[in-house]
Order: sequence, then C-alpha cells, then structure tokens
Amino acid sequence: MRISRRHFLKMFMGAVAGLSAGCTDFEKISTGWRSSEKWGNPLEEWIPSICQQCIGGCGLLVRVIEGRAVKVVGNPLHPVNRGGICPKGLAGIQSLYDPDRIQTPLKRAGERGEGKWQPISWEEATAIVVERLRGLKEKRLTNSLVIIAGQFQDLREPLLHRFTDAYGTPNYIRNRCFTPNEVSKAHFLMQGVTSPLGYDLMNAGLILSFGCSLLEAWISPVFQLRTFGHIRQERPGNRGRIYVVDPRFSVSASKADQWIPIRPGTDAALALGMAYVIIQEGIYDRKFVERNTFGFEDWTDGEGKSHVGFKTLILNEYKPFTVSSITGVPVEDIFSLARAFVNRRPAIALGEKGLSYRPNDIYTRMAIHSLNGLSGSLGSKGCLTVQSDVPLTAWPGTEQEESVRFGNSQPRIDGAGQGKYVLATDAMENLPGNILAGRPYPVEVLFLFHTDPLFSHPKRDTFIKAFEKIPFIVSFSPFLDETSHHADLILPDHTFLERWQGSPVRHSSGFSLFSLGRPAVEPVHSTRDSADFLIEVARRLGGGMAKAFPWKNSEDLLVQTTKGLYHSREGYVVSLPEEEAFRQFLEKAGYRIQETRSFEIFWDSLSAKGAWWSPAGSSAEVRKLIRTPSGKFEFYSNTLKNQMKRAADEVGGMERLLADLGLRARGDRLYLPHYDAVEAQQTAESIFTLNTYRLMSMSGVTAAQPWLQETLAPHVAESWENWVEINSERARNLGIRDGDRVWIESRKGKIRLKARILPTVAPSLVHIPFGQGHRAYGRWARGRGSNPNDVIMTLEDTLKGFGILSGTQVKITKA
Amino acid sequence: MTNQCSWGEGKIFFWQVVVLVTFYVFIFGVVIWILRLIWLSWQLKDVFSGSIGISLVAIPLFLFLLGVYNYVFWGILLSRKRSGQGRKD
Amino acid sequence: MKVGLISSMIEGKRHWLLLAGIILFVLIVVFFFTTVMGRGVKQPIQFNHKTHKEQGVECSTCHQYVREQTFAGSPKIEVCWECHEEPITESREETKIQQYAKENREIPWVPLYRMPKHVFFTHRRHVAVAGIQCETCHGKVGEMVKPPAKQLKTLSMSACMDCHRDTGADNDCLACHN
Amino acid sequence: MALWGMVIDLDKCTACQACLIACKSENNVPFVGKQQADRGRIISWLEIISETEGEYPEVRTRFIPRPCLHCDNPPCVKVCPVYATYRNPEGIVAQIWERCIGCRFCMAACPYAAKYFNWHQYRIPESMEKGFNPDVYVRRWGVVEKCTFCSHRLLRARDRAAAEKREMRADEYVPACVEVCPSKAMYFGDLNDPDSVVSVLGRSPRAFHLLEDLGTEPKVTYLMEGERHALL
Amino acid sequence: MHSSRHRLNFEEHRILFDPIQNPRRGISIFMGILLAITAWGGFCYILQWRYGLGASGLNQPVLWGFYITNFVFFIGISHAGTLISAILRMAKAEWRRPITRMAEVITVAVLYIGAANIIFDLGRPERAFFLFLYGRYQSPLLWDASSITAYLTASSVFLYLPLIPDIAILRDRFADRKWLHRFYQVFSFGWDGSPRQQKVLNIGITIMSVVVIPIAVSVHTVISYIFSMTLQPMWHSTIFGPYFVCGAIFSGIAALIVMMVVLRKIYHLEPYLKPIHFNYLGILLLVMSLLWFYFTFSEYLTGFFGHEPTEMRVFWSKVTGTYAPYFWTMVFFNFVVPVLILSFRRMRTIGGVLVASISVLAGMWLERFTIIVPTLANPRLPFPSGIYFPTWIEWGLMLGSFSFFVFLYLLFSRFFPIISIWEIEEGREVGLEEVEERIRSYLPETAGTFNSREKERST
Repeated sequence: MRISRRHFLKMFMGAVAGLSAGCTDFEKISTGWRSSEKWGNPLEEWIPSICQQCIGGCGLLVRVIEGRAVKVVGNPLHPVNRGGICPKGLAGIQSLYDPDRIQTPLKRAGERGEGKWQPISWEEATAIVVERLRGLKEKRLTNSLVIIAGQFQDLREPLLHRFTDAYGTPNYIRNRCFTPNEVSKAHFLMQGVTSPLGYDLMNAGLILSFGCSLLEAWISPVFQLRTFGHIRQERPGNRGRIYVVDPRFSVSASKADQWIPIRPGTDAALALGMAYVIIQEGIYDRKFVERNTFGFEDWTDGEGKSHVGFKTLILNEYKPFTVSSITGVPVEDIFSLARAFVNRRPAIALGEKGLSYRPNDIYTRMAIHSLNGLSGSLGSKGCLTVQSDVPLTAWPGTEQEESVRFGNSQPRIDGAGQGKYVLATDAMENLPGNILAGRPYPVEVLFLFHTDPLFSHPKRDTFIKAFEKIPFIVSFSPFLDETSHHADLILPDHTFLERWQGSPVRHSSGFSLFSLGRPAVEPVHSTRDSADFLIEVARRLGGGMAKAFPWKNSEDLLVQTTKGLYHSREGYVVSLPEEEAFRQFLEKAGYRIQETRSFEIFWDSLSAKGAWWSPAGSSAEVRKLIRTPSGKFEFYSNTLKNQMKRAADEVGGMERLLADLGLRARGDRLYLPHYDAVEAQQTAESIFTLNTYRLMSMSGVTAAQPWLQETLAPHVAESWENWVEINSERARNLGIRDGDRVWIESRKGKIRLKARILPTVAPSLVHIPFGQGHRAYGRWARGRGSNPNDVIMTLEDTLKGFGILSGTQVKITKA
Repeated sequence: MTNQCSWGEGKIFFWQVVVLVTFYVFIFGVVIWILRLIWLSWQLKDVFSGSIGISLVAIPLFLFLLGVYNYVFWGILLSRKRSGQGRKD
Repeated sequence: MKVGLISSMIEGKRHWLLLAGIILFVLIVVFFFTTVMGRGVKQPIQFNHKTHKEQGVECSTCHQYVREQTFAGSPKIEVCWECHEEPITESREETKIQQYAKENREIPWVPLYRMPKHVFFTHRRHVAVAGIQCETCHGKVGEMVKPPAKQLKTLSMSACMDCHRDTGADNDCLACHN
Repeated sequence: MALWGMVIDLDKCTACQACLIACKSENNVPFVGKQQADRGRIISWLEIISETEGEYPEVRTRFIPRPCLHCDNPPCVKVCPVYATYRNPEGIVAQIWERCIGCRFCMAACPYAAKYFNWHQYRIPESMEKGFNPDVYVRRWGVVEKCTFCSHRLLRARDRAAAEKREMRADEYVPACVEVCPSKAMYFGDLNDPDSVVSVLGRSPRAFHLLEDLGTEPKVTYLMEGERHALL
Repeated sequence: MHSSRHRLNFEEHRILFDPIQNPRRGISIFMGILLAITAWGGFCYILQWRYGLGASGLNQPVLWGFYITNFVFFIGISHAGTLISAILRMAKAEWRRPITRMAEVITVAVLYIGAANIIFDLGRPERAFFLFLYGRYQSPLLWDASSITAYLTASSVFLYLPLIPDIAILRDRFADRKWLHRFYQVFSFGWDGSPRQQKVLNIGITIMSVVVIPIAVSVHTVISYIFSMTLQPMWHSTIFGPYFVCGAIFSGIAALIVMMVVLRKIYHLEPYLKPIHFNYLGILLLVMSLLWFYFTFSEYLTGFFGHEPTEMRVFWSKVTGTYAPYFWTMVFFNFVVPVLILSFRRMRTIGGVLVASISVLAGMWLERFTIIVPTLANPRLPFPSGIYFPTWIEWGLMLGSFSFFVFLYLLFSRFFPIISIWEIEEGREVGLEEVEERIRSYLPETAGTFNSREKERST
C-alpha cells in the first residue's frame, strides 16, 4: 500500500490546485456553452463539407448552431461514405477549435527554430512573399522556388501545380508515404493505365490483401469499412472472403477470414508461389491469359531473340517448398490460398502500401498484380477498374514567357524521373541532400503546404540542415508544427471546416466523383485560405501568372470549375439512394433526365448536397483497362524495359544503372515479376526488425486532437502516447514485462517507449504505431511518446523514389 | 447536597424534558423519514412491498427504543419522588 | 465561555445578549435575501408590455419563434423596426431603438426566464400543441409597464410535474431531462 | 409504447472506434488528459472490448463494442439509493445527473462496467467548449454518467413530431453511434415492433447477449461472426 | 446509608475519578495532538471536497477503496461494545463488570466515524440529504442507513442507562463544580439508588441487552449485503452475512482489548482490569479467530471448487496475484499470530493478548480491503484491470478517523468514569452471594451444608 513520491507530489499539486479553485470555478465550466442560452436564434443548420483528416475524401455534414460547429457526421448522400465516418473525421471539430492554432500571420523574430514570432497583417505578409517571388523572377531564378506539399486531396493540388508551372519551376514536390491520386506503378507497367488505382471491392468474391491495412488506413478508410460491411452481410449472394497477408496481426487481419503471417518483404515470393500453384494446376483463366496477356509463355521477339516467359520462370523458381522456406508460409496454406483465389472469383489481389515495402519493391508489386492477371480479374464486375476522370472545366491555358519556360526546363531539384529515379514522381529522400549540396542549383524559396517533414520524415536532421541553407521558408500550416518552427513566415491556412473545398475524390472504387465543401463556420481566427492567398499572389505578380489565375477567390474558382460538371451531359448531384436507383434504371433504358434548368440551380443543389458523381465509372471493360504498347496485360513489361533503357542512357550504361539500383536480376528477369532476396535477418537475442504502422484513429496530423489521443487503438488500451509491441516469449527472455519502459535503439538513434507484450506479434518483429512523438504541434500533441522516425534507417525504394519506414534492425533493452 | 452550584428542581426538570423531547423528535423524525420512503416507493411504483417489509421491522423497533427510554426516564424520576418515605427504614 | 453566555441567557440576566443574537440573525437573513436572491435583471430598453398589448400586439409578434421552435426568441431589431422606424411616441426608450438600428446591432435583451441546462423545454409543444397560455408560466407580463426585473412566477420542477400530472402529460424523468 | 434496443453485428464491425468518438462528440463527454488517463479515469460511454486468444501465429482477437446495454433487469438500478438511475417505460436505463449523489454503488453493481464517474470537474479550454453540443447537459464533478441511448435525441424527435401533429416514426430516433457507423454494423429500433430490423435481427441464430447467464436481459444484442443465415 | 456508600466510593474509587477531577496534563496534550491530526484529516477532506473525489486514488474499475474499507472496518469494531457487553450481561459473566462500559463507549464513538466515512466516499457530499428526501428502500445502502441509525440509537441508550447511577455518584462527588454538577444533575434523572429505581433501571438494561443483540447482528449483515447483493465475483455470496458479523465481533474484541490495555496504562486501572480479564477476552478472541478462519476457509474453498472463471480471476489475484501480499498478511495477522499466541496459557499475558489484538485489528482491516478492492479490480468483462494506490488525502482521512475515534473516547473518559462504579459495587454486594447461590444451585445439596444452614436459620 505504498504511494510513489511522484504520485504524492502530483496529488499534492492537484489538491492545491483544487483548493485554489474557488467556487466560481465550477460555475465557469458552463460558460463556454452558456452562449447557446443566448436569446435570438439558435436555429441549427447542416452544412456539407469534405473531410481533410486523411485523403479518403469523405463527405461531411457539419451541424452548426449560432455559428458554432458542434458536431460532424458523415454526409448520408455522399457516395464514398454514405453517412458513415471514421474517428478522425468526427474529431475534426477539435482541430477547428484547437486552442493552439496560429491566429495571425507570423514573422520570425528570433533565430530560426527559436520560436520567437511577431504577428503581422495579411497585407504585410502578402507583400513580403510577392516581393520575394518578383525578385527571383527578375534574376531568372524562378526554378529555385520549391514547393513541398503533403498528403491532401483537394483542388489546391492542381492549383499548386499550376502555380509552379506558371511561375516557372519544376519543383512541385509531394511528400507522401502513399499516392492514391496516381497510378500504381505496377498497374502502369503491366496494364499501361495512367489513372489511379481502381478496385470494385463491393462486388469482389475474395479480397487478397498483401499488407494493405484495409480496415485501418488505406486509400479511403470509410469506403473500405463500408465495403467490408457490405460484402460480409449486406449484399445478396455469398459472404465475401477476405484474406490478409501481413507480418503484423492488424485489425484487418483479425477481422479477415484468414491471416497469413509472412516473413517481411517476401510477399513477392508468396504471390509467385501462388502463381506456381495456379499455373501448375492449370486453374488460371486460360481464355484471358491467352487472349489478353503478353509474356506468359516463352516468346521470341523481332530479332528472333528468344525470351523466357512468366510461366517458365515461375515453374522453375517458385516451387511451393522453396517459397515456403522463403516466406515462412506453410506449403498447404500456399495451395489453399491459390485455389481459393481462383475458385472464389471475382478475386482481387491488393498490393499497394504495407509493411512489405522493401527496396526495388516494384517487382513485389508486379508479382502481386500478376495474380490479378492470372485469375483474369480485369474488366468485369468485382475486379480491377480505373478511376474515370471528372469532367471539370479545363482551366485557361497558361501562355508562358521565355523566362518561365526556361525555369520549367530546369531539372527537378530532387532528381525525380531522371536516372535511377526513373519511375519516381517525387524523390523526397533525395531532396535534402541535393538542397545541401546545392545540386543542381541552390534553393532560394521554400513553400510548405500541409506537410511536416521534420516530423513525418526519417531524415529529420538532414532536413533541418538543408533548411538552414534556404534563405526564405514559408509555411502555410494552421498549427505551429515542427517544420513551421523552422520557417521564416507562417501564413496560417483555414482548417477544412472554415473554407471552400472542392475535390475530385480518389477513393479506389472507380466511379468518378466530385465533392464540394462549403465553409461550415466563419474563420475562428484571422487565418486565410491558402488558395485565396495563391490567387492573390499570382494577381500581384501579374503577367502570365495573373492570366493563369483568373479567379476572384477559391469560391469563384470552384464555381468556374464545376461548370464543366453541369455541361458534361453525365452524372448528377448525389441524392437519396432510391432516386439514384431510379435514375440508373432510366439510364440503363437509355434515358437521362436533366434535373437542373440552369447552372445556378445546379450549383445551389451541389453546394447543398455536397457532391456530384457519375456511377457509370466502375467495371470498365478490358479495352479501357489495358493500354500497354502491346495492347495486352504484360507479365513481361515492355514499358519498364523502355523506361530502364532511357534511364540507362541518362546515367551511362545499363550496368551502371543496375548497380545504382542494386538490382541483382539481369536479362529478361528485369522486366518480369520476380523475387529479390531480402537482407538477411540478424539473429541476436535483443535484435528485432522494426515496423511502423498506422492506426485508424491516429496519424501525424490528428495527434493534436484529444479525443483521438484517448482512443488510440482497439487492441491495446493506451492513450496519450505510443508504444512498442513485442512478442510475449521474446519479451520474457529479455525480462521485459508488460508496461515496462524500453529503449529501442538502431544505428541511427534510440527512443524510449512503453512496451506492450502481445501474443499476436511475430517473434522477429516489433511494431510501433506512427503519429505520436511530436516535438511541437500544440499542447495536445507535444511530447506524447516518441517518434519512431528517430530510429528508422532511411532505406529507399530508388525506382519509385520514396522512403521505406519498415525493416530497420533495432535493439531492445529494458529502460 | 443543596449548594449554590445546584439548580432548583424546576430548571433541572426543564432540561431533562428538553433532552427527552429531542429524543422524541429524533425518533419520530426517523419514523417520518421511513414513511416518506414508503410513500415515494408507492408514488414511483418502486418495490413497495419491500419498503413495507423493512418498515414493519424498523418503525416498531424505533418506537420500542423510545418506549424503553421513556420507561426508564419516568420510572426513575417518579420513583425518586415517592422514595421520600421509603428512605426512613 | 460559550457555556457562560448560554447560562446568562437562561438565568435571565443580560437579556440584551440574546436580543443581539436575534438581531444579528435577522440581519444576516435580510442580507442574504437582498443580495443573493433578489438580483434583478435590467433590460436595455424599458419595454412597456402593457401598451404594446393594448395596441393589439400579440406576444408571438415579437417573440416570434414561440410557435415554431423550442425557444420563444427575443425580438430582433427589425421586428421593432417594422413599427418604430419612424418614432411614434416621444418616449426616450424608443429613441434607443433608432440608436441600435444606427449601430446596426441587435438589442442586447437579457434573458430572465431560463431553464437549467439539464432540462429540455419546448415552447412550440406547450404553446402550439398543448395551447398553454403564456401567463401560465410567465405570469401577467402583459400587464406590466416596465420589463419585469424578476421572474413573476418561479419555474420549479414540482410546478412542471404537477401540471404534467394534472394534464396527463408524460411525467417520466426523460420526458424533460437530458 | 416503444421499447428501444440495439443490435451490433460483430461480423460487420471493424473496431474502427467511430462510435466512441461520435458518442463523445454528441454527449459532451470530457477528455480527461494524460495524468487522469494514466490513472484509469478515461470516460467513454461506449468502449471496444478486445479479447485475444492463442499465441503467434495461431491467434484470434475479438472486438466487442460495449455501450450501456440498457438491461431490462438492470443491476445498477436496483442498488441506487436515490432514484438517480432508473429504467424508464421505454426501456432506457436513465441516469439523472442532478439527482446522483456519487456513491458509485451502481458502478460497483454493473457487471459490464458501463458506468463512469466524474472524478473531477473536467476543464476544457474555453475555445473547445464552442464545440459542445447544446442539447446535452455537461455533467459536473462527482456524479456517475453513462450511455443514455442519446435520449435527448428522442426528446427532440418527439417534439418535432408533436409540432407537426403526427406520431414519431421509429427511424427518426437514432443514437449518435449508430448514425455514424461506417460499416453499418449497428442497428437501432423498437423491440416491441416485431417487424423492426432490430427485432428481426434479434431472432437471428447468430444473436447472443453479453454475459447472458447473469439474467440482466440486455437490450443490446450482438450477432456473432460467421456466415449469413437464410433468415436475412 | 447511601451517602455512606458514596463516601466509601469516593475514597476507594479515587482512581476512577482522577481523570475527571484532576486530569493529567499529559493526556490533555495527547488529546490536543489527536485533535490536530483530526484537523489535518478535516483539511484533507476540504481539499477533496474542492478537488472532487479525484483527489483519492480511486479509478475506473476500482471505484471503492479506503473509505469503504474504513466504513466496514469501523462499523465492524462497533460490535465490540454493545454486542459483547450485552452478551456478557445476558450470560451473567461476572468478570464483565469492569469491561462493559469501555466496550459500549467504543460502539457509540466508532459508529459516527463509520458513518462519516460513507460521506467521505460520496462524490457529492452536499447531496447526502437526498437520502432522506428521495431515499429508496430497494437499495441496500438505505438498509444500512436505517439499521445503523437504529444501532446508534440503541447502543447510545444502552450506554446511557447503566451510566445513570454513576452520573448520580459524580453529581454528588462534584457538588462544588458548578457546570459539571448541573450537567450531572440533569442527566442523573435524580437517581438516588432507591430500590424501585434500581428495579426500573435493571429492567431497562435487561430489555436493551436483549434488543441490542439482533440489531447489532443485523447491522453487519446488512453491510455485507452492500457487496453480496451485487452480481460481482467473490461478492455475490450467501455466506457474507455471518462472515461479516463474525469478523466484526472478532475485530471488536481486539479493539476492546487494545483500548483496555491503553486505558489501564494511562489511568492506572490495574486494580480493576486484572490479567484474568485479559485472559478471558484472549480466549474469546482465540475462539473468534478460529471461527473467522473457518468462515474464510469455506468462503474461498467454495469459490475455488466451483472454479467459475470470473471468480477465479479474482481468486488468483488475491492468492497469487497483485493482492497476494495483502491477502497472506491478512491470514497471518488474523489467524497465525492470534492462534499461536493465545493457544498457550503462558502467552495469554496482557502483553501477549495486546500483541494478538493489534495484529487482529491490522488483519481485519486488510480483510475488508481484500474483500473490496480485488473484486472491483477484476471486472467480468476483459477490461484492463485497475491498480489502486491510495493518495495522501486518503491516508490523511484515515488517520483523522482513527485519531478522532481515540479522541472521542478520551473525551468521554474526561466526563464519565470509564469503569462502571455501581456495577462493581453491585458485584461486591449482590454478585458474590448471587454467584455463590448460583453455583450452589448447580450442585447437589450435601447433608452437611444443609444442617449447618438449618442451624444458622434457627439461631
């Protein structure tokens, strides 16, 4: 019955505080909402908005009373979430009313990162930025403006891109761990499609997920959750099956029909092992393979040079026993999986994102995707599809003066798309190094949009150094996060409930959709919509810039842009399911009712209902889905071949390139899905492989929302900090008890975390949820647990040019 | 034992009665309380029977205690008065 | 010492002590009632309900939401404006309306009858549906020449419940509490 | 008279915890902060209970969202000394905050630990109080609080119906958790109506109750994971 | 005749009057210290009142802790008095005479504190009066409220009645102390020991001692109901009623013994409290200890044998888990120590008995604790089971309670004789013959004695 001293002191403090709190204190509590007792008019209204807590693009309805947003719920009409909403979305109000928001534009007063700020007016702030940019323009240094934009889904994305274009810099760099708005590389290489991921999950008979945390944090969580509910119990016909291949026993895994624990990074082997079974037993979709695929059988090209085909490769190299020994998956499981995958068609193999990422991961993705090819899961119901584009009004073209063209013609600062980054659209990994080295040219101005690399990127220290080299850094974050601390100027953006939003949502399910969000409440502080700001800046810069940004403000931008929706004779503003059913019925019969007489009416109903969509997008036919040179689904990717050739020329010789990429494969295997052996596991008593994962309710952004801080995970009762999950037996050997503090140490550094001993963890792994360990970012987020990025060795998937957050070897010791 | 310190019969008796009355008040307070509870349970359709059951024990008990106290109180006071002649032999 | 005091009262000496005690007590009570209980509200405009009623203005004309919403609502400036755009009397109070209108801000009426937050009360249901007169709960505000500084009727839970019982309305806790 | 009940389909539930936050947001449930959280004082009317069996790799985890089960035979009501908690005619087990004396007997008696106590007057930053729901009373220190099936919504739905001079439809009243469930795993309705979705699902062979053997007769029914039955 | 007896008393029982007549400075200081500690407790309570119950270490699963433990414990102790003295009176155990009063005082003093601890435990103490306005007889808490009130009333009366003759004695003894004298005058009801008065008083006492016993039993049964009426594992048990009562008497006797030893020391009551008393009480304690063990054993065995999983979670957390230290210390204190000491005549010295009693008090407190906390810490549903550390506030209040109890006790001893004078006298005058008579009545008449007595009669 002892009380620790800390406890005692804490209690004493508390008690004294309690004592000092006068009776009035208890009254004070209600003041905040007393306001609603105010007379006059507490009529409630529901305003549609779009959730920006993640990129899922759910439609929201905000309950507003007396200009106070008191509740956020899912928009029942919105095709993505149909009234559903995830914890992050619900906590949106807390970010709106966060006491630690930046309230006015701030100008750095002290040294960088010192945290001394001087509030300035928007007028002044704008002036500063404009003057800077004009300066660069005059010096023909436009290309030394760099914009780093994080993970968001909005019209500001193209807007920013446009800004860089019109201004004359190629450096519009996205900092994302995951890119749903772009085509998956594997799909691109094997199908040639250039539009983003599309899966008709709702109708799939079996979903085989390689490490995609379907039910936690994938492309569009709520959409997936809805899908899950739908295929499990709602839709007629048999109950959809879900198999999860994942080294971690995620929530998705625990809700799946079967969890296949696998040695990290060996997914390719498993996929190809399954391919072996499918081919060997001849149960693959012969018709599809013969008609629509390339490189399955051995073949000879134009010069009569014979090439090894997918089939041969597989049959030679991926016998189940071999695969089993590589992946640690029992042979019988490989068989049963393979058979299930074929028998329960339509089946989809999902392989984007997940713990399986490893260097040269592209082949893993291709291997997984090849399963879709084998089972012919293209072009029919419940299979792969593509995101059809949204018919928005094209923005007026930008006629560019010479200086701009010159700027745009410069190489990207991060080297994406060149040399060994041949497939990369952005190469964040490479960025800080280049900035430091001033290669190929020094950076003058940096804009930070909705991104916090100093928190979310493992190369934190390098970034800080790199930032020191940049004379002028502007952050548009509404919160004083780590990166903003190192900025010179902070132009606080609205939070998403305060501003106009429009987004052509990417949500993986094919149909094209445009969401519109009205400002739910008046801006709480003197913040400003960054879109407005950009338009303003462009106008002031004048010339081509001004012409490229002809809009008054973001609302005007939306109005102009959505005209296209009205005039395109397809799709309609979302409405009740019954109406939609009726419409679709009519459309099948070939009729189409134009509901709205004028664009104004259309706009009103759009901004009242919150979304426009055209359901016709899903289940496209094969032709739409395969755009390769050969016009076929390419097991043997000619696209990749060409790309690599180009890259080889840039760096001077294929061998050189392959050396850079660290590829072991040679010859035809380079262009076929294959498995590259992963680095050998160290086997010491205290060495583990570190894996970070994302919780449903916690991402780096939502760390500042108390509700979520107290509702971190369903599988462990933890709050306000993150933890490390360790296998029971190994923990026992290390003498670590549940709840102990432990050091997680890699060659890069060490962090201290609470250990949670779980029977579900693989002995060789430890898992740390991502999102905690902020060094800034307000009172709720700062100093909660510690940031796994501090120990993650930045491996890099060179081809695709982004960092790998798993696979670091760490040593765990009791603290 | 008649000295300046001691009170006259009257005053003493007054205070004794005060004590007794407080006791009365207390007991009847309790009884009323219990009745109130019963009434409530009737009003709110709570377990009326149970309340009755308990009160069947409780109320008589308290009254009984009151009785005993009374008995002793008066018993002693009164017998003292009459004990005048009893003292002789 | 205390004992001594009491005794002196008992023994009838120094009656003034007893008296002092009583007076003190009375003072305390008075003080309490004047300060804590009797804190009246002062309205920005000395609104005269009586004359308006005599002009045939219904309660619901100014408290416009009484039939549509859970709350009755206080008169918005434009409501006053409809009649008082041109001064129709030479009352000083009336000029205030122009004043507020000029500054175009709402008249900061002070709520007088308020429900505790754990009670849900809906005007429309009581007035529009049940057809209860305003006076029943608010007293004869209509006959006052000044805005009442105190509630003419105190709204107590028992009052609500009695009425509910008599009218056979739902008397379950959850019928009003949230 | 309706009898309100809930059905939670565990085969659809994804443990996403949306219901938790929806509840907190709707009912002004305070977040208690790190210090209090560490001392096990988080208030969360609806909790997701997780149970893990087995050792790697043969493991199984079950997630069960647990609101107040609004028992028809509530152990908590039996023991309340002051009528602060009671089962109302429509089956909602209510907690009257202003009556509660904070003896926590009901908490001790509830086998589901569905009741929570305001250990302090929890203070929320002024700015955040703007986000409070004006429909729901913010509990003060020292009282027990619990899930109310969002009875305030029932109140207002009734009122709306009454104002429009009509009977309230059952679907007008839905608790916040059910409203937002992304996978539509939660159903709410009138158990007295044999055709209501909750009654129908309640008859499913997958249906079971939490700690059924205690005879508390919860009005929250769970459907266990597994194949859909011909019934539905 | 009476007056003569009084005079004799004054001389003889001077020890008993000393605390009243010329109280020792040391004791006054000690009382001052106690009061100070109590005040500290009061301060702690004010803090808690300001800060909310959060000032305690209670948390989500473990929502009852020290306060409830103390409540049960104190009410338990209260059984010392009334019950024991009542039983002894009924049993006509002559050795009771110097003990009864002490016992009864314990009861009255401790009941208040027990009740107070319930108030400490309320989240909204200022609403406690709701119990009277809106109380609800379905709740065991209300059963408690009424039975404790009854017990309090009964035992106050029971304490008061035997006090009357002594007050009378004091009245005569302190004729020169103005207020004290008047005070005694009022409360002695003008007792002058006339046979009729004695008759009345004896009847009163006898009735009371009959009535008090069932009440006392009911009180602790009802307290046990607070727990056993819930569905919680290791609470929901039929044995709890008698188990608690037994425990209560057990701890009661222990408390009584401790009190006796202390007072004996500070008031030099050696002539009144002889080793024999402690010896007898020791034996009583031993019996209760065995009885307690029997109950505990059967309680836990049934739990274990039934092996219901939820029960077992609690069971193991007590036997091997988090609460094992408390549990085993409890067994050690409640069973091993007293039995070892008290079984041997040689060790049933005052010192020995004292040690045993103290260990029993500690043990019984732990028993209450291990009954309440582990069950709450292991709820039926697999929640994270809670850990409970009392805060200094709780400690403060606990200390306060204890010191206030002792304070009250000493306060009483400042105004009334802690040993019933007249009963001693009665013992001398009536008791001896009575006992002799009784013993003789047990035995067969012998001719010798018969004749001799005949002779006496005739002469």
